[in-house]
Amino acid sequence: MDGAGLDGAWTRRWIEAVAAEVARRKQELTALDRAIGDADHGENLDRGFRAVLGKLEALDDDATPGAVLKLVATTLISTVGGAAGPLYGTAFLKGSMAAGDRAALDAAALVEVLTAARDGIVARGKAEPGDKTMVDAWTPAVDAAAAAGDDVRAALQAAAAAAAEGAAATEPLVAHKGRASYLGERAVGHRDPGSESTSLMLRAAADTA
Amino acid sequence: MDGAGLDGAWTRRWIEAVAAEVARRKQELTALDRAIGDADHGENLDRGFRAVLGKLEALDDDATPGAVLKLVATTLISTVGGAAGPLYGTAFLKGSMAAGDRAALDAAALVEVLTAARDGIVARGKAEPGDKTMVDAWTPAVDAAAAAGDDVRAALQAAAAAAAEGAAATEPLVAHKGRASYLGERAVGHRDPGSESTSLMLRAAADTA
Amino acid sequence: MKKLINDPTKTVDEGVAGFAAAHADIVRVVVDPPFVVVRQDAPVPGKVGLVSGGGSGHEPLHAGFVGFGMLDAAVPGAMFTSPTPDPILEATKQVDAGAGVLHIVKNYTGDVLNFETAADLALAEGIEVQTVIVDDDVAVKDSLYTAGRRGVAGTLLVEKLAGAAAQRGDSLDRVAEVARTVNSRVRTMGMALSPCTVPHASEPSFTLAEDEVEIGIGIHGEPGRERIALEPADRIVDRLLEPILEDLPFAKRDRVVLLVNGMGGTPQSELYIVYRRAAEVLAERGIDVARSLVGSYVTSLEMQGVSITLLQVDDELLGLYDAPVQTAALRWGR
Amino acid sequence: MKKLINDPTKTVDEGVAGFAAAHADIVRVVVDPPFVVVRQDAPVPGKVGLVSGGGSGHEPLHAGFVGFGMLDAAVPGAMFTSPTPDPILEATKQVDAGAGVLHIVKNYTGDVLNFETAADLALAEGIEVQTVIVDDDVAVKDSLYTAGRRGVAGTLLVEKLAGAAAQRGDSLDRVAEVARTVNSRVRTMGMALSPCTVPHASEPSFTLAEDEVEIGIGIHGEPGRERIALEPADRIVDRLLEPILEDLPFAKRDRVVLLVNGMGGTPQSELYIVYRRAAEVLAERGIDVARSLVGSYVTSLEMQGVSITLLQVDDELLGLYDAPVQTAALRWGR
Ligand SMILES: Nc1ncnc2c1ncn2[C@@H]1O[C@H](COP(=O)(O)OP(=O)(O)O)[C@@H](O)[C@H]1O
Ligand SMILES: Nc1ncnc2c1ncn2[C@@H]1O[C@H](COP(=O)(O)OP(=O)(O)O)[C@@H](O)[C@H]1O
Ligand SMILES: [Mg+2]
Ligand SMILES: [Mg+2]
Ligand SMILES: [Mg+2]
Ligand SMILES: [Mg+2]
Repeated sequence: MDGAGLDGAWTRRWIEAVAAEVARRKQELTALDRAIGDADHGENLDRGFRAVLGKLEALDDDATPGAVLKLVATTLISTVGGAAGPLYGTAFLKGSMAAGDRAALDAAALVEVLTAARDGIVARGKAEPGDKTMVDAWTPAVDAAAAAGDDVRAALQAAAAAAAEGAAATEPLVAHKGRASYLGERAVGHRDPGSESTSLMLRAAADTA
Repeated sequence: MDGAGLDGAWTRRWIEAVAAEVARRKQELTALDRAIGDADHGENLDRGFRAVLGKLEALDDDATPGAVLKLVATTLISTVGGAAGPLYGTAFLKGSMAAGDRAALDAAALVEVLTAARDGIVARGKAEPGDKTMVDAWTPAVDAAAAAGDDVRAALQAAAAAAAEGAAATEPLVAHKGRASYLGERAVGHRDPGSESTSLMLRAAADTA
Repeated sequence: MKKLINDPTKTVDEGVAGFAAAHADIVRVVVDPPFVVVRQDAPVPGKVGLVSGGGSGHEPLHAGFVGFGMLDAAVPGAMFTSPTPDPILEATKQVDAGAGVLHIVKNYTGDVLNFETAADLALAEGIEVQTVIVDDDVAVKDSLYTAGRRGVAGTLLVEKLAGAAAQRGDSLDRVAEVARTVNSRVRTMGMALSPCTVPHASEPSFTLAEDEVEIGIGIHGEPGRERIALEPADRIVDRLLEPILEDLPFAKRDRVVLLVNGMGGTPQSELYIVYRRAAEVLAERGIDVARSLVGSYVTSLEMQGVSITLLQVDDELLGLYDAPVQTAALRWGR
Repeated sequence: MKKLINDPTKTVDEGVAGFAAAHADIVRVVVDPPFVVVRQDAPVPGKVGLVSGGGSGHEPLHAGFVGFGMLDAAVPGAMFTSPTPDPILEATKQVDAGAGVLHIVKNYTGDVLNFETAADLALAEGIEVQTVIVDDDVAVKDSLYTAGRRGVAGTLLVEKLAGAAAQRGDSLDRVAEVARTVNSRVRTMGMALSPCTVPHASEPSFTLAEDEVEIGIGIHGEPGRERIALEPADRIVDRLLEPILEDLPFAKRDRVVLLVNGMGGTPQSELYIVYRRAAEVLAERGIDVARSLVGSYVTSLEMQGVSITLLQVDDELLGLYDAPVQTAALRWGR
């Protein structure tokens, strides 16, 4: 609430909020995936974030943002599976590496973390903006955060808003990556589930900061 | 229509009428069998009587009642299958043997034929009256024909009426033979499909005489 | 009910034709009288011939079990309808090598009567025939006041073990005795989650509400013993096993073959969930599961459901179970 | 949708436990990390190890194909969800006998990424790993603008032939080459009459009207290429075969393995009706069906439907197909 950076406690709060939101919106995410995928995205993320909650308890109270993010990364990688598991796992892993051992993240560090996360996803999944994937939420979010100046909370708000718009903007698209790409024109009119979960995560980040 | 006995032409007419009625009421017979059996009685008889029609054409114009009945018997045995195939097959076979080489059947001969048919069914299937099978239509029909005096047409009318009553009277029964016997009390309230097809056959006999 | 068929009146013909083409290395098919599926090398010199058959719709039973170490011929009737005597007689002639023929018949009035006529006709042609009636279904009361127990999934085990006895060269009397022994020691109970629809019918053979299951189902979509609310798989398994165990009865230290059989529309993963609990219950009771078989072997078209079968075995029966078999649907040891 | 399950979140665990208990003569199961189904005698000295895996719900794929002459380990993920790297790594370690390990991966983003991570981790532990991606589904356009073709029923043939190559002692390079050759010559197309429902879901993965079928369906209840009115089986077969034949293309005098695969809820009789027409069409085209396989091998829970797979073979590939195999779901020649 003050001008200080985002510390380990916030990171933990954020992740707990993501877990709660994923649990609450599990069916909705799965329903998006049912329309153009295989009806498991909500279930996958919920399994992962429930496991994360269990592990968070065992983590040191004074863990850095980077340490929290690393724990999230390894837990998602080993519990989620599917496409979202490795992609979000890589995102959190690269984000944690960008955070390093900083005790708190200022706006510049936040942008580094978000950029590293997005770049990790692109490196693994090879999706470009417009391919109707989570990249379509991440990329505008990174750009908005970078343009937001040096208030870290404002940067998070901007990222969350841009991710939400990016997710909505996937609706008219034909998909070129992931399961929805099998559908051709039939994917048009449906929102990409991964872009929506990305939006959920960044909204939780802004709301807990 | 006169007082003469039932000749080969009538026998043929009768069987053609049975075939037509079975085709018309196929679904109904199968629906009865669906409720307390395996949903094929109408289908089975229709397959059999369609085959009979094909064979009847090749039969001599002046074939005796016994010859027509024998053809029906062997055709049903080799095309119907299930329980009804051997049972009706035996009925027509024993009936044809009782008819012998008579050119026409008077009332006494008719009663002999019907009795032989019923006895054949009982000998093969071991059902007693009240077991909720076709025997419950045959037995009152034989009795009514025997009691009808020496007008062969009146005898057939009496047999048809009694068979219809016998079929209706199977409804409150628990079955002791055939598939319906697996159901115990659950068969109560449903008419036995074989008793209904017997009633159909004897009604056609009366109507064509 | 949507089906992958052409003409509803030709489903059996076309299915048999496809089966024959796909397994020409194992079987050949006689189409007139329709249909007899015969072991490719029948009659096998000196060997007792094994013939089974019954209504279609239970595939792979029986045609899938024709081959080395099991049946010599199978006679598929119309859908859920016993075959007529003509093809049964033809099958009997095709497999007779002079050592006689065993008819394995599931206990349904139609099957019993048609096989009976065929056996009489075969006898008249000088072929020695014995008949074994299979009636393993504990869902039906066996009494003077019913048509008796039905033959269901246990039929597979009768065919397997009698087939092995015939393959090793046993006499007709001895093969028939093996078949009767197996039948006397095998018990089955089934259930359905959903009904089946015969191709020529416009509606399913019975209806179940979205939360109902049918316990004690037969294999022709005949209604079962009772209709109850859907329960967890483990509870359902307990319900099926209880009457089986009581009936023989099966006792501590018995050795058994455990067959978990899918009704046609049940995914394999669910069969293994059922197997898991069945094995657990048997272990608790001190019953030794010597062999296991899990799959959809005796089915009712696309019906969803399962049956559990236990066969009490000794060394000899276990040896017959383990003996090599090579058919379209069952293969091991060779 | 009624199911024979207990807790929807435990269907995979309990199914694997049942599978392991029923087939203890062929496999053992590692439960932590969950789950790895390993060939009983792995690692087989000197032999290249074969690991496959993927989302559950396609049984008997992959666990049913673990055993002599086929896979050394299978890694079942959550329902329709690729497994995570941990159990894949564990499987890789369990089957490595020093000759290296081949990962057979169906082409889905999730499977590819998780196997990729596992392969990296295995390499870091000094295990040589090669990966073959299976993408036999002609329903999906293979282009830069999609995730590429899906791996479907052809996977079974890749696993069988590569398994035979490994069993005869081929090197890792050679086994991988066989797998890639098979993948390059195998084509599949599927369709569905009804959807499937994952256990944790309240509703089916898609819906079809009573007169509609989905052509070009995947094996996860993903919507297909197009939705059309129900047609006779023969017309549907023609629709499935046409794009398969054109794609490779298959030509006159080619020899093929023909696999007619049920989606889980389709009765065997319908698969044979499909087989009949497929064999007829291939005969008309002068294509020689050298071997046939008909059954529900690569499924989508209780989905009703079928896929047709053709593999173009030469003498060597045919020899690998015929080589002995002894797994829960596929057995011959031994
Ligand atoms: N190549 C890719 N690059 C980026 N994101 C992807 C890619 N493939 C899939 N995704 C994302 O993953 C989401 C699906 O995740 P999920 O349903 O959990 O996995 P799966 O598709 O394996 O079932 C999609 O909505 C999409 O946003
Ligand atoms: N033992 C028996 N004696 C007399 N009639 C019987 C006997 N068993 C069955 N039936 C008759 O057969 C009818 C059923 O015929 P059908 O449906 O064609 O054969 P299945 O029962 O083999 O499907 C029953 O309705 C009953 O009237
Ligand atoms: Mg998904
Ligand atoms: Mg019937
Ligand atoms: Mg019947
Ligand atoms: Mg998935």
